[in-house]
Amino acid sequence: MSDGKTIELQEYKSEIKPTWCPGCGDFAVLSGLQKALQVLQIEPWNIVIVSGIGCSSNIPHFLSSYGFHSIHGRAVPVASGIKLANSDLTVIAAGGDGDGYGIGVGHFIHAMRRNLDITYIVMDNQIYGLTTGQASPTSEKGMVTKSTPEGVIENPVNPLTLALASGATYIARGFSGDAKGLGDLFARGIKHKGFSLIDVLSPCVTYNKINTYDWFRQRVYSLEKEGHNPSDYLAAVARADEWPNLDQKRDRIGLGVFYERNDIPTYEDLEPALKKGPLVRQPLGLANPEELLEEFR
Amino acid sequence: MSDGKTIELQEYKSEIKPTWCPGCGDFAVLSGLQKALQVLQIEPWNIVIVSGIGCSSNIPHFLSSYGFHSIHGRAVPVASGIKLANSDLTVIAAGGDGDGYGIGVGHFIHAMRRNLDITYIVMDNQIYGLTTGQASPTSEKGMVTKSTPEGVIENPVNPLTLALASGATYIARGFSGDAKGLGDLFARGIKHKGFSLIDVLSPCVTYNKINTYDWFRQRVYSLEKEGHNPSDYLAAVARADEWPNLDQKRDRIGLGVFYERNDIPTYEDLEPALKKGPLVRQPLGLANPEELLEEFR
Amino acid sequence: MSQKELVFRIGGAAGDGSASTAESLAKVCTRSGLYVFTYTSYQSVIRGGHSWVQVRAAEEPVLSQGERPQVLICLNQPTADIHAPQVRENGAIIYDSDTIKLDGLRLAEGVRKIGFPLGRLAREFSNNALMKNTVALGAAVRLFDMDLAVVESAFATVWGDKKREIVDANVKAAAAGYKYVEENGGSLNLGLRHSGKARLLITGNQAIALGALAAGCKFLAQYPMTPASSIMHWMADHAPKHGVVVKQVEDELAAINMAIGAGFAGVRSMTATSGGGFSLMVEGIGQGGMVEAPVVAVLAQRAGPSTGLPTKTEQGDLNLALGAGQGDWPRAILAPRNTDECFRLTAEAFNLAEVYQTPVIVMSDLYLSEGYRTVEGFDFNVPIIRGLLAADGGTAKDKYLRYKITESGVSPRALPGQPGFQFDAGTDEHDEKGELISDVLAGIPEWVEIRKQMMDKRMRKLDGLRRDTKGPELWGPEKADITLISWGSTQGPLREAILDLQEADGLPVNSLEYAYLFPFHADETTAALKRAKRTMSVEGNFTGQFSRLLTAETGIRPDHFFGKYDGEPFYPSEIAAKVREVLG
Amino acid sequence: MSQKELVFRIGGAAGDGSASTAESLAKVCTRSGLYVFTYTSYQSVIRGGHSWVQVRAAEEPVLSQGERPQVLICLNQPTADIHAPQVRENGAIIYDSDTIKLDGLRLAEGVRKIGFPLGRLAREFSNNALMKNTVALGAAVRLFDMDLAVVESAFATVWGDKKREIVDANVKAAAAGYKYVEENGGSLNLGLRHSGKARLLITGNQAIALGALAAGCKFLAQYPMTPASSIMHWMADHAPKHGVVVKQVEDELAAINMAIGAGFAGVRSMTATSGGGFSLMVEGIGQGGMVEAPVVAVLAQRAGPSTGLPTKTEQGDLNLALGAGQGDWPRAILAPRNTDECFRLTAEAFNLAEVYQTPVIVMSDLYLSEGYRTVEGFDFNVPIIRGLLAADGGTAKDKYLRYKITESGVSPRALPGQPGFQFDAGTDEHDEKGELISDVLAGIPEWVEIRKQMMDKRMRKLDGLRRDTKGPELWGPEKADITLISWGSTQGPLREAILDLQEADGLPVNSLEYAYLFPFHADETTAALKRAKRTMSVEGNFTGQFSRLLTAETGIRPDHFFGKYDGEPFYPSEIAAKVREVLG
Ligand SMILES: Cc1ncc(C[n+]2csc(CCOP(=O)(O)OP(=O)(O)O)c2C)c(N)n1
Ligand SMILES: Cc1ncc(C[n+]2csc(CCOP(=O)(O)OP(=O)(O)O)c2C)c(N)n1
Ligand code: SF4
Ligand code: SF4
Ligand SMILES: [Mg+2]
Ligand SMILES: [Mg+2]
Repeated sequence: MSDGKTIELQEYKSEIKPTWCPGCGDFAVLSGLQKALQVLQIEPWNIVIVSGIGCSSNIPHFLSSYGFHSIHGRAVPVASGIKLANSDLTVIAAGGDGDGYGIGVGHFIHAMRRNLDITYIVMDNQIYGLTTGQASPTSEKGMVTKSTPEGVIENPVNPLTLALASGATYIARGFSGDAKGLGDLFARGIKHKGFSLIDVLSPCVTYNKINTYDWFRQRVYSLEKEGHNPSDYLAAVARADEWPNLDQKRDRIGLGVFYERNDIPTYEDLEPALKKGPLVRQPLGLANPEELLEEFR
Repeated sequence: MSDGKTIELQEYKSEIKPTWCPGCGDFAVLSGLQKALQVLQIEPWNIVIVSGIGCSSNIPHFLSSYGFHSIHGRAVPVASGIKLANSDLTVIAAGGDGDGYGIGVGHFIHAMRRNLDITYIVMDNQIYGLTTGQASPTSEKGMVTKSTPEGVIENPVNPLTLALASGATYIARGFSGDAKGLGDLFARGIKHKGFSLIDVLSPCVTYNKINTYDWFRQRVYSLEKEGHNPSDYLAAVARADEWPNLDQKRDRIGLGVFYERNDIPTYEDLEPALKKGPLVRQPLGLANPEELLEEFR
Repeated sequence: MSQKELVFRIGGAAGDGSASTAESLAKVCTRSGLYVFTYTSYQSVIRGGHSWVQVRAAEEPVLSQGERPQVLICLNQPTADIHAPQVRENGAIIYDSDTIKLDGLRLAEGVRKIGFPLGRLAREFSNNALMKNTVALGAAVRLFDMDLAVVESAFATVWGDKKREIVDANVKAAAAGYKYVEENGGSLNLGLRHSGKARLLITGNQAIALGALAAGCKFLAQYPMTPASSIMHWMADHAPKHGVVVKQVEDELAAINMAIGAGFAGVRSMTATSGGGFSLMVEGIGQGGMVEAPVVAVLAQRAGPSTGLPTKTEQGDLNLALGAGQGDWPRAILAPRNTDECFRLTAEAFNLAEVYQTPVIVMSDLYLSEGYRTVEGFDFNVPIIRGLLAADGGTAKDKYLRYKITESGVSPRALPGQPGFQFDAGTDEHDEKGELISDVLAGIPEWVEIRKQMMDKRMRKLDGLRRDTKGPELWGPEKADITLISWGSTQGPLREAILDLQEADGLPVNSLEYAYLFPFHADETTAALKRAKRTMSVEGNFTGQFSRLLTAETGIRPDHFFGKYDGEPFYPSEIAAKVREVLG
Repeated sequence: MSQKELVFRIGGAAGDGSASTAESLAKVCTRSGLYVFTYTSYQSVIRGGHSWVQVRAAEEPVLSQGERPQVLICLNQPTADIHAPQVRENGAIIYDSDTIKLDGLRLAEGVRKIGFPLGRLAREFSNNALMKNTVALGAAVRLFDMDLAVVESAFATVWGDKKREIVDANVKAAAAGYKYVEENGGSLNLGLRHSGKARLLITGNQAIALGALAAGCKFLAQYPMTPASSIMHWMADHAPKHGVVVKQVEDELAAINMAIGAGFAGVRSMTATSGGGFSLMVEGIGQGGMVEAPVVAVLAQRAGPSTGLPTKTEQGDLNLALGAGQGDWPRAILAPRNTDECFRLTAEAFNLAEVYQTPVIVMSDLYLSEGYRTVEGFDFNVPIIRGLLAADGGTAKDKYLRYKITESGVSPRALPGQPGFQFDAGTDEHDEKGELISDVLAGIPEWVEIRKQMMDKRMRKLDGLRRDTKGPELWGPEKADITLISWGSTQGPLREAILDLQEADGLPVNSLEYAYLFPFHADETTAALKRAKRTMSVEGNFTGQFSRLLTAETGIRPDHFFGKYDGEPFYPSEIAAKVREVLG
């Protein structure tokens, strides 16, 4: 944007062809994200996409930006380190439900309470795709998978109530069957100052034969259309608890922004060392080292 | 209980004198727990207390039962393994806020959604005691500690909303200033079939000079007396969100049972291999091994 | 080697069904009385890319995936491009003539191009796109002179009675391919006898799981990770019937800690993972050493570093296993050399873990864990030795010492639920009772001494573990021009290389093979290597992790090192070539 | 050693204030121109138990905590019981005669019992219970012939101007103790000159933190763990002023991953922990090796295994550092031998990490990290070498290869935010651009070759790292009856033992000291050890982890091994005794 020229959508696309299975929900996430970045006109070199490991976590390779395809479950801390080192960057963490809500759920919770200005996109297919179909933390009770031939006996994680409990300041749910809606949710999340979670219902056409596009289409509805007020915390909890929940009710699944508030300072705002700007731009070495030695004399 | 003789309180006490600082909130937890076990007449040898690392995590040594003083943050998975191996045992996990909500928060969330019949007691002093006073995940925003000389800039974890979001089926808050109440909450939690969380406000008199007994006394109230209905999920969320919360409101802190439901099967109930009883009692080796080889021919 | 063999390869994209077709063929070979060895080359992707499987079979035991194939099935064009030139003289290439071209490819002499409309033919029997593989399979079966009836029986086992129509359609499809070859050149006349005893065809991971079941394993906590995942899958399938709790947990931290909890509570318990997950178990497994809880941890290696090549093999995690945990604690590390040992050593690991009350690590790798191999059978008469238990009597309740200092380092173990033996297991340094030394006693002279005694006690277990495990096996001629040192799964290709060197070059070569890595058997090693004229260590990693262990323990440095770290398994030919180079 | 010295000890329960009183005395010694060395023996408990501090000072540099004290302050009865018998001939014991009894203790000849009502006296100046320590401190100062004015200036620095009343009360309390001794026997007449240049008194951790600041560290992510926590505390105190983000994070997994993220993004970043936390960093640090991100990880060791003895020292985590991560990747491991090197090697670690774009581990231990020592000063003129950056020019944008295969193994590094150099850093095996090999290319012959080249490229960095670091230092006489091999913090006590053996026994002994552990300097080692008559390795662990590394790298096995694993630091006298035993 800096030189006044519009950045074209094409410039967000890399040379690498996505390796996802035809029909995988992650394609819509990729194109939605590219669209959102283009709408916001963020220069590709000022974006870092950080992922973990999983089918979904291959996404950095398909976008033309800086990318860090990290280890399983650690996308969020890696992204946090990047953001703190260079707070001028647009930092997006992305990955799977296993990556983010399974092995990585601890980092997820702590990142939310920090309210770093990071956007976290979870491609939630309720299954472990890359490892060929085991149960994930969002697999519904009873689901038969390679690791649960008798059916899952855990209650699923509800990412939205978890986020509501943990201080995320932008909490949304998208659906790969609604590409347009996805782009909007991403753009709004990236613009939002603070931690944004966008849980995307992104069907795995190969290993999840239950939670398919059709299954979702029969259940999803727009929060906005039903007049949900995203600043109402308890209303957001009630909407989020519609699915999944302990009672295994699964007839209504809201899409859109569950919760947003813009009055909570970000971590970067509060961090004293960043008052002088991003760390990468601050001078190395010590100006007056001898001063530091006084306490040791 | 087996031989009809009442087990005396004394029998739950070990020879080891607690090494906590005089006045530490953890003393009340210890005696409350002993009392609860005695009230329930659970044989000391059928109890396993599993802890992590921290001042609070020394608790197994002060109780006469089986104890597993594990590593930092892993009390809950160790306890889960014990419970699954021998579901006849009364398994209690116990430890600090750092142990359970910091490094261990991932296990905490996943244990709750499993609804194993375990009681988890967190001695929440909003500080890292044993490592001499750094911020903990429940330290309030602005608190000055050894690691945060400019004040904490994270929003604190709210263990109760987290538990409500994660499927725990008994969620309570106690206070070391109310020893009687503690004993009751513990007894009810242990009796409860399913995962019980009891977050105990347990002041650290040495390193937390803010959240003192007095500070709490000015703010706590009884949920029961205010007519809170523990089967009302949204009401529980609203009560839990009173403190801590994003708005840093801190005038009302509810004590008692926030949420309880008894209609969700426990993990042990659902686990097919436990239908024949605890694993420790099932025969070793294979009855008809050759049958297993058929698939390989 | 000169023995008669068949080598078959099939390749396509991920999702094209190479693996299941190859598996069927392997089953057919097994039921035809042959020894089988398979290797699957695949990639970390669900659809697309390029994957292929090699099946090798012979009348005598086969120890590696073999080299160039005689028969290749191409399921897509890249397979033809990459693999067709490798097909042996007078071999055959089966492909769909509608979609694949062999033009311009440099083929060996006499290679038959068996191109026919596989896809079109297949559609007669089913609209499943994978049915064309079955047609090709039928063609291969004819080339190898095997029996269609065996194919039918194999299909029947795979799909079972409930899916009779599927079986029927497949049988018809196979027959069509069979017929095509019958009418177009017939058999390759490899001359293998297809009869005799059907043995077992099983992967290393299945053998590990079976070994665990046989040893009385009751609890498996695992998090999926290639190439360890199939242990969990197989166990989960068989768990309820055998009273085993199989839990996919939230991460590997949970897996090892749950498994240790279960071990502490008195059941035989296990976890399994690959290097990435094992990295996360490092703290937990050290805990097992300190609280003296039995647990078995399977570490199925894949190519690193870091996420590395998730579907490729390597022996690069030995340093990780040797260094896991803080400080010094007694561990045992076993590395099965083959599928049979996957069963036996896993079962043994449970005994060692309980007898010595400490974690035991079983190291395999993708090559061994995922490959199908023939075994003669398993001896399910596995002794179950639970070690010193307080319940067995002889231990007084009133002054029960869970961590009693003994000569063997092993102390009587009480299990929760046992009246009167209450104790605390602690990861802090503790006294014989289990009470903390760290909090008020550390540094006080008499307790400094007790701390030292507790260390000595625990570390003494290594003596027993060494005594109870075997030294390296010297295989091949007593007198050899060079001794090859190997560990774990390298055994097979290495032995074949040795046989080949003997046969083709008249070179006497032997091998010193390790299945029990730690505690290391230094005396036997020194004795064996003293007699060696020349030595070369052969391992699947960059730095020679095992050679370094051997040198650290004995001061002996192998004269040469052949390390492989490109993700591919060893081929006998390259080991033989290296030996020739070194000796030549 | 025969040099004049003062050795002071103070003991009590945790919370009794031994540490701060000892620190004050150490500061007074420093300001009196002496070289100082302190050792604190404490326990993992906040109140109670038994902790004590030893302060040793002399006109010449002191390299260990020393042995028996001349002056002991007992803050409680157990201190008297445990330590009083150790006070040297003609030394003195200061204690509160109202609460402590020395009756029945076997004291050395001529030991003065300086019992007076410390507590009662102290209450005249303040109702702070710890004020009695200050009275005792004053008494000690008089025994050592030091100046009350220096005490006052030390107090003024500790509490600062804002707490003038505290300073005044303490000065008065010290004066009272001083006066009591003045009137009751006066000085011990140790004969040390108390004048001269005031040097710096600093802990290893503070020196590490200072070294990091000097090298331009901008980011520290850490989770508290003894004995690494004080790095974070000190950094946090100084962070905002120096533009450093210091984050206490949720666990050590987060710490290493955040630090790597920050390093990738272009700032010099670091984490610090002890063995338990490092265990959790194992996967993350290997990731750094694969994505080629610079990061410095400080591993301050404590006694294991597992939680072990959190407040006690050991050198038991070398295997952990050597084995961290899956597969083989290039790492550097540095182990400062003393406080001065804590500063210098930490600073150097940042250069190595950036020049070689790989994680560098700095290993200290509780003994070195927490002890106060004298250093002459620090050279803040630390060169800051950022290594090969794409931004420095010479790298074309259009065909930018982040992981370009080069002779050195180092490739030009672009930083996010730099237009035109977009690339992906991946933990899967990747090509020169950073794109995955693992997902559709692995196993295809040409890509198998590229995978190998990528491994070779990364591992070539070890050559550069070896070239850029120093071999072991041979210290002491060229010709020696025995060469002692050591690493890290063992340097001090070991050198003192050598000096003592020379002086007392006329025995020529030298030492081969390692500060740069990995990549190992094998050639220099072999050369040095070839000249050694006899060798003994001296390290603070059970199995001789470093000796094993040395043997693995050179084939040379030290003739003897002296390992200490009781949690206590080495004492020069025990090393000397061991040498005498071995040589005798
Ligand atoms: C520490 C570790 N454990 C396990 C794995 C294996 N692994 C790779 S991806 C994955 C799960 C993928 O599931 P998810 O995050 O939901 O992504 P998806 O493939 O469904 O998009 C696992 C378990 C790993 N790479 N690292
Ligand atoms: C992996 C690991 N990291 C760090 C530590 C150091 N450590 C011991 S206890 C503790 C925190 C204690 O805080 P909390 O859990 O709140 O318990 P409290 O002492 O306050 O009761 C820490 C960080 C450790 N033992 N292991
Ligand atoms: S396996 Fe599932 S998640 Fe993975 S690429 Fe295929 S459809 Fe997508
Ligand atoms: S430091 Fe705090 S938490 Fe620890 S024992 Fe003392 S009062 Fe209790
Ligand atoms: Mg998924
Ligand atoms: Mg705490």
